[in-house]
Amino acid sequence: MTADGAGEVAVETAITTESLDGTEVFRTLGSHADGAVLIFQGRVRQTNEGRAVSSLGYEAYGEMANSELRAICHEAAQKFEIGAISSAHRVGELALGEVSIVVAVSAPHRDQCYDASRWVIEEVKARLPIWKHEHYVDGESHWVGAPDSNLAPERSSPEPEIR
Amino acid sequence: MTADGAGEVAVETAITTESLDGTEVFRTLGSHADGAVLIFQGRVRQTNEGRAVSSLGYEAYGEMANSELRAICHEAAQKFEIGAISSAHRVGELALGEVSIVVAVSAPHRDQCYDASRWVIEEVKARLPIWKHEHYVDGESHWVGAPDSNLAPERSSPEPEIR
Amino acid sequence: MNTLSVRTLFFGVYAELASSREGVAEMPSGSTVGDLVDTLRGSRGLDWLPERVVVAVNQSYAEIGTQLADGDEVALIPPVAGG
Amino acid sequence: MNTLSVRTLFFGVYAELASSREGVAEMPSGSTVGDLVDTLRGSRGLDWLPERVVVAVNQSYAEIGTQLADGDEVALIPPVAGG
Repeated sequence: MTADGAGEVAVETAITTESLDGTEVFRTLGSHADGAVLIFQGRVRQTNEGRAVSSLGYEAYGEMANSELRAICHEAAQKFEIGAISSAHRVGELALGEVSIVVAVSAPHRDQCYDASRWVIEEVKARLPIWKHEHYVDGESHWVGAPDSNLAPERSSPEPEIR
Repeated sequence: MTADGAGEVAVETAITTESLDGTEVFRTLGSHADGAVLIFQGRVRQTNEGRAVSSLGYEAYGEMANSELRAICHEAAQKFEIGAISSAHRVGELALGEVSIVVAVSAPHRDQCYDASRWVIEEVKARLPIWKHEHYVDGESHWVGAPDSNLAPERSSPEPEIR
Repeated sequence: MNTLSVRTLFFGVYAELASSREGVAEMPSGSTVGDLVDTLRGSRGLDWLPERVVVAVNQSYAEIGTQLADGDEVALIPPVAGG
Repeated sequence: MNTLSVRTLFFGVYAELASSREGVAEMPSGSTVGDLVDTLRGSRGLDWLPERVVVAVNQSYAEIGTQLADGDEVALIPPVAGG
């Protein structure tokens, strides 16, 4: 965890291979000035764009990913009236249902808490140098967002030409 | 806990005197079809409308509060594409920082997760027959939202007339 | 029968102002929620009840015109403050 | 000096396509990010690089016109998919 303050806002971030759920954060996040706490978990879904997913691999540009995540959290601390923010992104191989990201925010009031949480997730998806390799039940795999799916080199076999 | 299903949506609610935090829910809520989980905690703040709060008492019309909370969750399950929803409200005496309410939602996608969570909180605040007795550091106390603060019978002393 | 009997419940600031959490009210058959509130306000010394009081009958929010039935549970609901 | 040397990093699908996660590129002094990308695309067989490739220099997103310095760490960033 990288911990520091943005003004008076406590900021903690991590890029980690260890399993996440955010429950520890729930007990320590925020102060008595904060009436609202919101924790978002992103989890590995069993389907993506109609394909049955068996597992995911997340690869990160580690140092940059953590510094971007910290930058996002600090920006959130300036944009929104919040008391504390903590976010961690998992990397490595994840099974279905495992938590890939936690974003935890505490704030005096719920409006700012929801708005900050939502904003951080969108920024993470736009900016964090992390890549997702989806493994499908049918044996294929694919880098999500790869510019052209024909480029994905791990297709286990070409489409059958004859049925 | 009152557990049942709204269509395929798992719904759990409780009005409880026991301490809440929502961490258990984090581990059990949702299925592999849900990529987003959001838990909102409301906590006792140290100030309200500029007054220093020492503690809170929540009183509920118990059976009705739980049936209203269940109704809200079922309505959320119909309005939003969610997979599961669990909400509990604490009653009794709460210290600063203690959790008064937990709203936990899982959904296939984050948009619906945030929207449902937010909607439930607003409905709870509008409809749940629960009342909050604030105790202040200065020794006074007040039922929040009482129609006229002059009606609050527990003022420890009248305002001093002479300074 | 010519009268009906309902159980009345008071919560929060209403319970304190009424110095009571619970009571029984006898009303003429056919009485509505509004009739009960008027009776409580006038004859029972609960003149502090606001003009538009929120009422639940048998644990559901009710309209002022809702007819009461014998045995109903009628709760006077102060402004709620959950969450 | 007349040349500068940068460390190049490849991630995700780029690493697979390049069959490499890391390299070193020698460029003329004064070269920009754009010059490096053109060189990589042309002379190193990385012709699959998209027209608008996202690049980070020393772990911060950089513009195509950013000047490189000797010893920079230059990462080619495929479309991100965190969260």
